Amino acid sequence: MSRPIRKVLIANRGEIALRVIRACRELGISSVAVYSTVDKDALHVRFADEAVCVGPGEASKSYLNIPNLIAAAEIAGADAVHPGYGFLAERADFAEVCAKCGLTFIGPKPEHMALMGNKVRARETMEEAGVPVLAGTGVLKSPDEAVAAAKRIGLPVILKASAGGGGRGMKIVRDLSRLPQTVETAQAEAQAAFGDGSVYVERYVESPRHIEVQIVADCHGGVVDLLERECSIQRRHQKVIEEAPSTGLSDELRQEIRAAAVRAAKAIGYQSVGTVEFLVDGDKFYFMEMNTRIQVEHCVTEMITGVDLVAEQIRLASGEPLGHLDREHKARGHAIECRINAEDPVMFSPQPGTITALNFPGGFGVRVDSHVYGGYEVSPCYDSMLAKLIVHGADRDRAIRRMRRALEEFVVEGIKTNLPLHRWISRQPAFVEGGYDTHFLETYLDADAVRSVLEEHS
Amino acid sequence: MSRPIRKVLIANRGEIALRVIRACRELGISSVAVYSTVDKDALHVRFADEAVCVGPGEASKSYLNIPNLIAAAEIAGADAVHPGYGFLAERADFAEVCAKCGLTFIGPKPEHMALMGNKVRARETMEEAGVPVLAGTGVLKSPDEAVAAAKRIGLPVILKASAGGGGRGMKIVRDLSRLPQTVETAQAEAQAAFGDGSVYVERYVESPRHIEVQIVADCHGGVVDLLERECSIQRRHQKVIEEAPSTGLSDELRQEIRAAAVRAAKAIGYQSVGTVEFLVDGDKFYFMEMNTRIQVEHCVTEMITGVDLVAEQIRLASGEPLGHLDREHKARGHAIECRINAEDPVMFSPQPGTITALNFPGGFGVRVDSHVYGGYEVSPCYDSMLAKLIVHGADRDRAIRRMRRALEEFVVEGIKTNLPLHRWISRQPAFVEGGYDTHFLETYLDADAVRSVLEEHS
Amino acid sequence: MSKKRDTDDGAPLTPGGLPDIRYVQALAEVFSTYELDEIEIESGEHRVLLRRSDNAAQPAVVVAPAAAAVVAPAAAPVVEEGEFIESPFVGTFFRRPSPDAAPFVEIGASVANGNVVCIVEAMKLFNELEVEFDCRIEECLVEDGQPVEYGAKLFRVTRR
Amino acid sequence: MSKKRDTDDGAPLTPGGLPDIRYVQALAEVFSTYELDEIEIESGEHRVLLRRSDNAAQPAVVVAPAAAAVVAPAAAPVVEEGEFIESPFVGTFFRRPSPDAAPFVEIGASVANGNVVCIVEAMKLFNELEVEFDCRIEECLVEDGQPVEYGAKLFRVTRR
Repeated sequence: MSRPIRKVLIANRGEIALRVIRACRELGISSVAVYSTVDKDALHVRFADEAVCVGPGEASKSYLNIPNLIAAAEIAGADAVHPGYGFLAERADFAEVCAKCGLTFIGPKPEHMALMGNKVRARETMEEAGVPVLAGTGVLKSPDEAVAAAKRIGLPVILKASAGGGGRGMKIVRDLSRLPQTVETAQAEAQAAFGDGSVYVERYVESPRHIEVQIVADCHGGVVDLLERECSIQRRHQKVIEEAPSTGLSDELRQEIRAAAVRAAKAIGYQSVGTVEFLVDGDKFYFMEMNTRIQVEHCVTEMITGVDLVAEQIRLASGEPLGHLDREHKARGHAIECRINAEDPVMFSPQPGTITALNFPGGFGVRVDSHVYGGYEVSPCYDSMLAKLIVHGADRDRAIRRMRRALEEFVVEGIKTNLPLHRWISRQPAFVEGGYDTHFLETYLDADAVRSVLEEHS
Repeated sequence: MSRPIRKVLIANRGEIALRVIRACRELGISSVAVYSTVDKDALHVRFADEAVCVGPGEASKSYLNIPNLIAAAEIAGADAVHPGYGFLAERADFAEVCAKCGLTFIGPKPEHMALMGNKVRARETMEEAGVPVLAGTGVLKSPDEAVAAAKRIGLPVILKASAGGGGRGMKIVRDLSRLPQTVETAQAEAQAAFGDGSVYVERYVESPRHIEVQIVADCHGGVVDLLERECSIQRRHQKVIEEAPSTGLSDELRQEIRAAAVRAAKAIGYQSVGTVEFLVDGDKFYFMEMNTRIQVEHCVTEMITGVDLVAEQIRLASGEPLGHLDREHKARGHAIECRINAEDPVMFSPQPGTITALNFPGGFGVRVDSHVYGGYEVSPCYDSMLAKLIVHGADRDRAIRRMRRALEEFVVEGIKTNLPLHRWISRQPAFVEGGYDTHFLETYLDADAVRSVLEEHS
Repeated sequence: MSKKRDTDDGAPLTPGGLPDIRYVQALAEVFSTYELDEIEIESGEHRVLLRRSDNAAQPAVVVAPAAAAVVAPAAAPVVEEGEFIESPFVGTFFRRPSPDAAPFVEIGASVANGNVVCIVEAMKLFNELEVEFDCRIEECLVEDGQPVEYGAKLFRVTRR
Repeated sequence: MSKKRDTDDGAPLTPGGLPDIRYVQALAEVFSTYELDEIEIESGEHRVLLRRSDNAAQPAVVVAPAAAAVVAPAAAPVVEEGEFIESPFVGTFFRRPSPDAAPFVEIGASVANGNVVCIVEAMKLFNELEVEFDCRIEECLVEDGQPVEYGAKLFRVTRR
């Protein structure tokens, strides 16, 4: 069962590529970076043991170019591939090609990626496993079926694309008379966006919290959870701030959610790290989706458990059992992650350009995961995330204080960033009190206040 | 007993000034930086709430200029002073002036600073308290007394200046016939260096290890230790790498040393944070000196205990009891600190100049405490330390791997640094095995090997 | 699982006959340390060239680009002026359809738009590379069987 | 980095026939020391070429100095040209020996080397500030009772 890994090709860029390179280094494994011509000066290229150019700037021709990626692994003599997150991380076909070419894919089995990529099948599978799901339907065969379901479930309902996920391809319906039309629109949009027009109906929860559980599973049937994360602060369904542990869950509910996540992973025989996302409505919780990858926000879990999740993921891919984790990890303190993006702090529009001056915060309890440096050019080709600022403190209050002081030391000049938004959030009573829902930003965002934070610091 | 602290003047510069500012921020206390004209663009000036210029570049006219520092506290309305380390940190007269001006000195009482500054009195006091000291004398009245002592103790012996400490003003004597002459030289040198010609004799330990214990004491009689640090890797008596916990101490010896440190602090009624340094010779240990300040290497203790020592120091100065520490702290993992200096990695000569490019390592388990940035000019006026790189891992092996990868990501261009020395040390078998003594660098330093590391990375 | 750093096993990366990859890496290091724009080494009767063009605009604080470790040094000896045929694939470069066949194109030959000039093999697929304009092949810059990355300069050509 | 560590063992890096890497390094050092733009060496019948075009040095990007928060804004309104009397002390600025006395110096007055022009008080000590050259007081830049830091410009003067 053991497949030793000696050289990993990292099919990604940015901070996660660097994260994987770091884990490889510490494990004594060689790393091969890939890069597009736009990224030739990137840190992941500099710090990997080797690097191969795989295409031009457009992701479709480089970081998503499977033949070139596999060829790069071949010429570099890699024996494993780490997909990071985004790009090909949840593409079952990529995992299959890797396997076919004798490359260990550092992630779950392709069938689990495919299963969880299909939101309707995932729902059904979880329901069978005894994991709570929201009242809803399978793939709609007709608008009438949606109407019948809505009458049964009660309004409002939400239409979701089966091939969607991560907040994409969703429509809330509050008026029954509009439902048939909306179903047709949703189907057409899903077809255009995902090449699959399947949509389904679910009960819509008005004030949900996004709680997710980190799962670590080996290929010997062992599954543990490394506690939950609170990710309710989102803008346009993109997470902005994540915390661990979550605030305001009763211990009982926390235990139930964690147990449900482990049950979910066990039910399908999941292997590798993964995340089961739940929607929490008061003291009830429902399966939302499972992410079959390492996530952006894995760091907050690392900070409170002391477990190096990427190293663990690589170990699991080589066939090692996770037995030791059960004994080793002990939660300590509270961690918060801020995603620092090159974007307008209020409009959220991306802001490519050159970073003319840069200062990362440092000191006790502060971690920065970033691929940028002074002089770095933020390309419009890719995601706008510049850095993850992660703070850790003995308790949530101290973590928030540390978050504030670290945000104040964080300097990025030359381009706009969402630092003012983070500084503003860090002082909002609703944030400090905890227990906020996913509408936090919609509800509270005060554009003028954020802009005035911007001016104070410029 | 409670003296609330609302605004702290930091009578220091560099990373420790920033460290104190950070702690103040997180405690909700205002900070006032002081700076010399050379440091006008320093980060501690930028990140403090206020800043006051106190003199020109020469430390004697700025950071050691007590009237200007006190005046700065007055005009800024500070109610407390943090001395950092170095400069005035162990000057009892400064602490006295602060008290006289109604400023809370964030550190121990002046009498304890004076006591521990006098190495002969410190020795005697510790001996009375039942803390083991090396066989030796009081202040020598004549060279003959030294000869008699050497005959009793056995050769080699070491001559130390009573006003010295930190490795300054010491002479090893292996030949009895040379002792009288050496005593006279040592007295003359001590007079010149410290304005006090008192010297004394101690047994010289050939293969000592430098183990020190972090003490935290409140003004209510409470004293706890936060474990020990291993600081044997030194160059010219300057620490280069520090670890916590120490390697290769038996649990029994570790407990004995920790208990002796607590006894030492209790014996004199010590208050604030402090460090009791011991020299370990096989399974015996001896009091060396007590440092009545926060130390450069306090960070490794923070990493394994989770206790913010500078915040604690400020709390203690305001009269708070430390009761909670006893319960809260739990050692976890292993931490290593590398002092990154602007100096030739082999000759140790300082290398002032401008940093043209800079990249700090980041990611899981990596902490950087530094005041430098891209474009920063390293002044010849001050200490050559640029940054402290602190790594933390679940065990020593993983901490060393993390140390290596972080050192490889650490980029400083434009000036020479001792990064190659650290990279080289991190791969030495004697370091990896642990249990090395204070002669590590003298014994093993291979200039060519270090230089070749330099070339690899340049 | 190997717990030791791979470097120790020192598996040779370099296909026979080519300059040792470590030599190329060392060159690249010199290149970056001294901020050169060009190093040329010929070997037959020696020729060394270091060049830096007037990049008055030194990207001052750019930390990163010091040493991009390139597995396939194909793109490295980009020396001469002129036009090139570059690889749109990652893989292994072959000048011939099979080991004992003649090269697709000889040096000095004139080729027309659409002619196959070489193969880049990856995943057992032999990707034929067609030239996209009429030109004369002046020089082949990559040795037969050498790995190439995207954008590697394969042939220097003159457009006709 | 493993690729770089290969040099550790001191094994010759240079594949046979190629110029010794250390020779190339030494060349590169000459190159950078003398800020050349080109070195060319041929060997068959010798040929050496050093070349340099002019290029200006580029200032580095400086992160810090954006915003130094200064408690005593004394040094702030430093606008005008000219010579100044600056404070060698930190403390509170007083133009008069006591609240109802006349100022030490009036605007427009001529003062001689050694004259007291103001007091800077700190720790209850009244430090008299003596001017160090003959001059005319053109302007007082700090208000009575205002805190000043080291180097704060107190008076604009014209040297006589």
